[in-house]
Amino acid sequence: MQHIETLIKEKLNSDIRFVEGLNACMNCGICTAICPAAEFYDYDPRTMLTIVQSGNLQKIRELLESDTIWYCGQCMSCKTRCPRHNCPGLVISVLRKISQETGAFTQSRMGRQQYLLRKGLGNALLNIGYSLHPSFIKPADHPEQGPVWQWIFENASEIYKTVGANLDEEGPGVLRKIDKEAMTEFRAIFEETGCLELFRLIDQYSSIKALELGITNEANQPDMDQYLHFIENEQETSY
Amino acid sequence: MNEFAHLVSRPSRQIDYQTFDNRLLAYVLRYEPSFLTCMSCGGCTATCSAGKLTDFNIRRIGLMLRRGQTDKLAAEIDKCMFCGKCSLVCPRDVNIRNVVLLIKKESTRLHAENQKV
Amino acid sequence: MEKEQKHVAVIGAGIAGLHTANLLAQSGHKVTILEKEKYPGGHLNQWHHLFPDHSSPEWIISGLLDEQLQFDHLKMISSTEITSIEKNNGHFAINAGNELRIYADAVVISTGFKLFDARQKEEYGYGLFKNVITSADLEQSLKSGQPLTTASGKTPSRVAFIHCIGSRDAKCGNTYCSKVCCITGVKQALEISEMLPETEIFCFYMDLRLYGSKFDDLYLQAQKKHKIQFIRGRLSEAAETHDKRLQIKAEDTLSGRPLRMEVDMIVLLAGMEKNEAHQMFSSTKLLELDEHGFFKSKNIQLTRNETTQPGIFIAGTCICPMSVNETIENAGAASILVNRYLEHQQLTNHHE
Amino acid sequence: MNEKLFVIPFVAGMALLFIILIVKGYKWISSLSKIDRLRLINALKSRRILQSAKDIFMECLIHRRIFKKNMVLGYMHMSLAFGWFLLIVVGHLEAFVAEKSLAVPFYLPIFFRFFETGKEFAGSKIFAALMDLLLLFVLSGVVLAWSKRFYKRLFGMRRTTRLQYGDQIAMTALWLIFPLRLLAESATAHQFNNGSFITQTAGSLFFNSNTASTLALPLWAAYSLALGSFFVALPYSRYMHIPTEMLFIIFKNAGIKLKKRTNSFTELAIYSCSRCGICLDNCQLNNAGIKNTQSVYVLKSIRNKNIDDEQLFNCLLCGKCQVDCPVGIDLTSLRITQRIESTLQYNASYAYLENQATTKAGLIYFAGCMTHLTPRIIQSMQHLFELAGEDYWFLDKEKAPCCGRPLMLAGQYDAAAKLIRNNTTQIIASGAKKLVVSCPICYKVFKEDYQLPGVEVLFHAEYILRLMNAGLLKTAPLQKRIIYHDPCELGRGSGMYEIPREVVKNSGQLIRIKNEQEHSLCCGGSLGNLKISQAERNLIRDSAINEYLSYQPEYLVTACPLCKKTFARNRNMVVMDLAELVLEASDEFIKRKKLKGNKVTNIRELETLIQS
Repeated sequence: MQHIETLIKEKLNSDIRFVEGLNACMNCGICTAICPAAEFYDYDPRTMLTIVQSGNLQKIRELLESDTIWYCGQCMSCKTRCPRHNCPGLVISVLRKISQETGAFTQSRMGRQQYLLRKGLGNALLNIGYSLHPSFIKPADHPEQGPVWQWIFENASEIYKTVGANLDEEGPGVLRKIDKEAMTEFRAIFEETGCLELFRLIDQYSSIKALELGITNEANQPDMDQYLHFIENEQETSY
Repeated sequence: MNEFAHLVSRPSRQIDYQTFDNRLLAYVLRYEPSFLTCMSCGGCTATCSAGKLTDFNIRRIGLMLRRGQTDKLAAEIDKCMFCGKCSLVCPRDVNIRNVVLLIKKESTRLHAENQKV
Repeated sequence: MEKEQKHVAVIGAGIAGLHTANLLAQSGHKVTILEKEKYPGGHLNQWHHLFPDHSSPEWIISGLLDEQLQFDHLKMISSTEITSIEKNNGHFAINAGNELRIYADAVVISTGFKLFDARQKEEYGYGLFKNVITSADLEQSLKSGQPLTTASGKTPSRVAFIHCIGSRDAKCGNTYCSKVCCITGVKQALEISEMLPETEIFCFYMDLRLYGSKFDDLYLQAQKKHKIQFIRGRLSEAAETHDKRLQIKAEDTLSGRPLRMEVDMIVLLAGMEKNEAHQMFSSTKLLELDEHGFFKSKNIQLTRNETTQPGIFIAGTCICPMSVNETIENAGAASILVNRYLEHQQLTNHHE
Repeated sequence: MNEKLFVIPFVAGMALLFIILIVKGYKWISSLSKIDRLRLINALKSRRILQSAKDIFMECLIHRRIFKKNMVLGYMHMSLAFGWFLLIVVGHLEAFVAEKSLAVPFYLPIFFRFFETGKEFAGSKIFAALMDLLLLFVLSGVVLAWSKRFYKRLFGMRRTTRLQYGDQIAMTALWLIFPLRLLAESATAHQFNNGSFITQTAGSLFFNSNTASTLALPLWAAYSLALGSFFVALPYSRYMHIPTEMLFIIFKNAGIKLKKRTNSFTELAIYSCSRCGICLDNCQLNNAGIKNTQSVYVLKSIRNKNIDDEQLFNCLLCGKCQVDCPVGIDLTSLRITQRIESTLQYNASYAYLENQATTKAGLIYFAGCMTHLTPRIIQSMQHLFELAGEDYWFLDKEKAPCCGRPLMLAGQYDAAAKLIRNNTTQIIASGAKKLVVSCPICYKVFKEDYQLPGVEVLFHAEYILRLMNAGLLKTAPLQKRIIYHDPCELGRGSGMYEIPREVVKNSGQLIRIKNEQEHSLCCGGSLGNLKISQAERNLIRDSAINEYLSYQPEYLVTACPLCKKTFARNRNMVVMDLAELVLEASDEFIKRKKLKGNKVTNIRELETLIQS
């Protein structure tokens, strides 16, 4: 326990976003006033910054294990308003990263969804170079898109052509197929910047959580498909 | 039709002074004008005997009252034990015990009134 | 027309009294300063450093006293307490101890303030728990040059400053703001932090009233450089633990949660109160007092230093709480009004 | 026309009054609880009925309690009540003797002179003289009653009650009855020479033969009308207290008490209030300019069913009003009952109170909520327990529910009961034999409303005195002039006056003052009042402080954290709790011993020194 808190302290202080993002907050609350997330969620950037500023590692740890840090939309509206040049949005980015690195994210519902994102968006990026692709929006899964989408989906190559896109084809243009060379370079960036390591950590901590929750297969190994299903359907307790 | 999570509208957390329910506040201020002078220092909450046993926060109750967030007040105020320590530490001499009594009384009446409607 | 030399009595040899006296002497008036203590300087003698520049108060006092030396017609009588003042034909007769009687054409009262007696707030344990001290006690300790320790001689690992003790508190009868305590707390917190960098420091405040020039810089510095934490909430009570630490309870009003903390030392930022001397002037109906017991100005906007009694002037913290630089400014303003009064008197006398 | 018909107003009024009284009396008795009815029956059968008769005679006729308060006021009430009573009794005797029969029409003795014109009978002169004397006695009361409206101070009162319509009618009728009787009898006396020294003289003074014969009947009719009006107005006026008080005394002597909920005894108590207004002057709210919430007004409002919270809750519940109440109504309990009734709809459940951990100990110290704001008291108590070598558990050191008394004072009885249940469980589970409290507010509720079998509830003064008597605590009286302030909940509330004074006497120079014991002042801080503003509280506090300062004390010692906190702001005398005083006196003892050459550093060493 003590170890994790020391680790959090080290990680916080060595991250440039934290050093730049928190410049002695005086609790004026302008960040909360502008924050779009604060209007709807039990989330308040001012309070969050006060906790981080207090240096109380136990409280910071609770923050890392809570839903709170995942409500931020990273719009950075806060940055432009703070009278002390703070940026709660940046501080949150650091907290999120530490939460991922320490596995704290698996302790909250919103945090656990990191696995969902890593599997969905993360894998898509690594495989085709797009986080989101029209082919992902299967009409069966998205009835809310209605019959028009069904028609677009079935006649994709022709319809995208009419709006000037270059869907899944070689050469330039919107929605083009990313070529092999670019993909190699792209993966190298992910490797170098530590994103892949982060993916690996998310996978690892999520399997531990699955085990902890008893989501396992016959061989007593974590059943990650079932875990995905579980976190997809986890309900928000109340708002 | 299926229900889609992202289509469910979420109530805003914003305090909306346009749709302000001031009935309870007006009643409290009529009979206990000293409540006007509260500056939310939190001395009352810090000293509160009930606050040591549960999450009762008398300062916040006052604030909720002044912001028209009255729906949960009646249930919250029931945690008060009336010991009077709060009135004894208040730097603005707010008669807090009477504020509590007035909230209890009027919210009971308002509740009964709403039931009738 | 030759100017007749007028005599001004200045009551109280704090910085307000000394500065007014010097300026009046410079204008050519005969000046007598009456001081009840043995030495001049008043409260400043007890202060270690002044805000916002951490300068030493000693040079202010010694500077003012050095200046005195150039005026033969200025004298100071110390260890003398005033017993009464009477007004006769526009002149004043001042009776002091030792059967001393002084006649003056004008009187300047600069009797200063009294520090709030923190024992009145029993729940904070001053005078009961050894590690509860006031800002004045801390200032003395800092002045001594000794490292700050708890009563048992240990280095405090955590210190809490409590704002608004005896100010803005109807429960002790003082509903006004003493104005300088917030910045005093910030200044002292910085000084402790510089002396003991490992010590955690918390300030519990109701509102931070850092009104003066460069005061907010100290606040920023305290937060940024010294990691001093400011918690918005009023302390309800302090209790001593078995190992003589202090447990304090407050509400962190910004997060809306009750807060409990053990500290090694509590510093109560005691406010300024009316001096008991004020009663003597008001009981004889010579002067009026305001609702807080300070001297009432003739006009709060225009003539802050004139009392309701022509010929009697006020300077410094006997009017209201002030910082050192404000007191000096105020003393200057007082001397101008006294000059104007005496000149006018001269003219009317001449015409008669 | 039969001239006898003039008695009709009297007869009708009397009949109406009797019907009302019988109906009311039946209602009050029949709606008593079963156990109270048994009490009443037992009391009627036992000697207690004699006690009641004596009390009724002493209080309803002689007005002993009012005499104690003020002689003139007492005489006024006695002359009216006892004088009228004697007029009726002697009048009846006179009629019986004159008619030589007990079967006389019941109006006859009332209008005797009208009917018996000039008939001589055994002792007729003596009767006439006696009746005149009694009439004079009553009239003197009427004159005083008139003058009381203008010269209140003669009667030791600063304020009297305001009147209602019913009161005004009844009072006017009452004031007219006896002067009219005098005039009617004088007129008849002038005609028939059947009067005595007063009526005969007045007759020749006011009438000639002409006017006497024409005015006699109208005057007798007016007298009858005045009587009838009084009887009709009586149930709707404060004079209802006359019949009610008798029943109230019988009920009270039967051991019937006010309950937490309103019952017929409550109503009886309310109707027994004569609105004499004696309670008004005792009330310290006067010092704060609060003039309409005193007991007499609250009782009136309850009776008129127009009581509101602003009136009901604006009372310190200090109990000063009931000390001098001539009827002996338990005004504080009555007001609390009314508060309970008015807040029934909103009592809290305290669902958050769960089983807290208990500690096994021989003695429990319960400081109470307020005491946490006066840490000197806590420190002193802890010191005392250490001195006594107690194995104690400081129950509310960190956190604990309130004792329940403040809720009780606010009328939240059901809510208080929940706290009481919770605390009882904890105390019993600890196995403690003693419970020591240093707050009178807690003390009262622990004593009265907790069921703690096997646990002795002690107020700290009692506990300290025991330590002193057992030689465990040695003090040397300080050379200080000390006033002891009786806290309301301890003094009038729990009847403890002498024990704390004994403790003070062992620790310093106790000054006796005028307003002490049951007449002691309230500090103004009382939790009983939920409506009073702090500024008004300060006025009450300051007037008390000024009174104390006039005795030039050095210490003001009290035994209540709330009183201490309330008085603490004065800067002219030291305010302290009994426990603090005792410790100072104990230090003084050690200091004096040291001066005699013994090297003592703490009291334990001192003990061994003394023993050896």
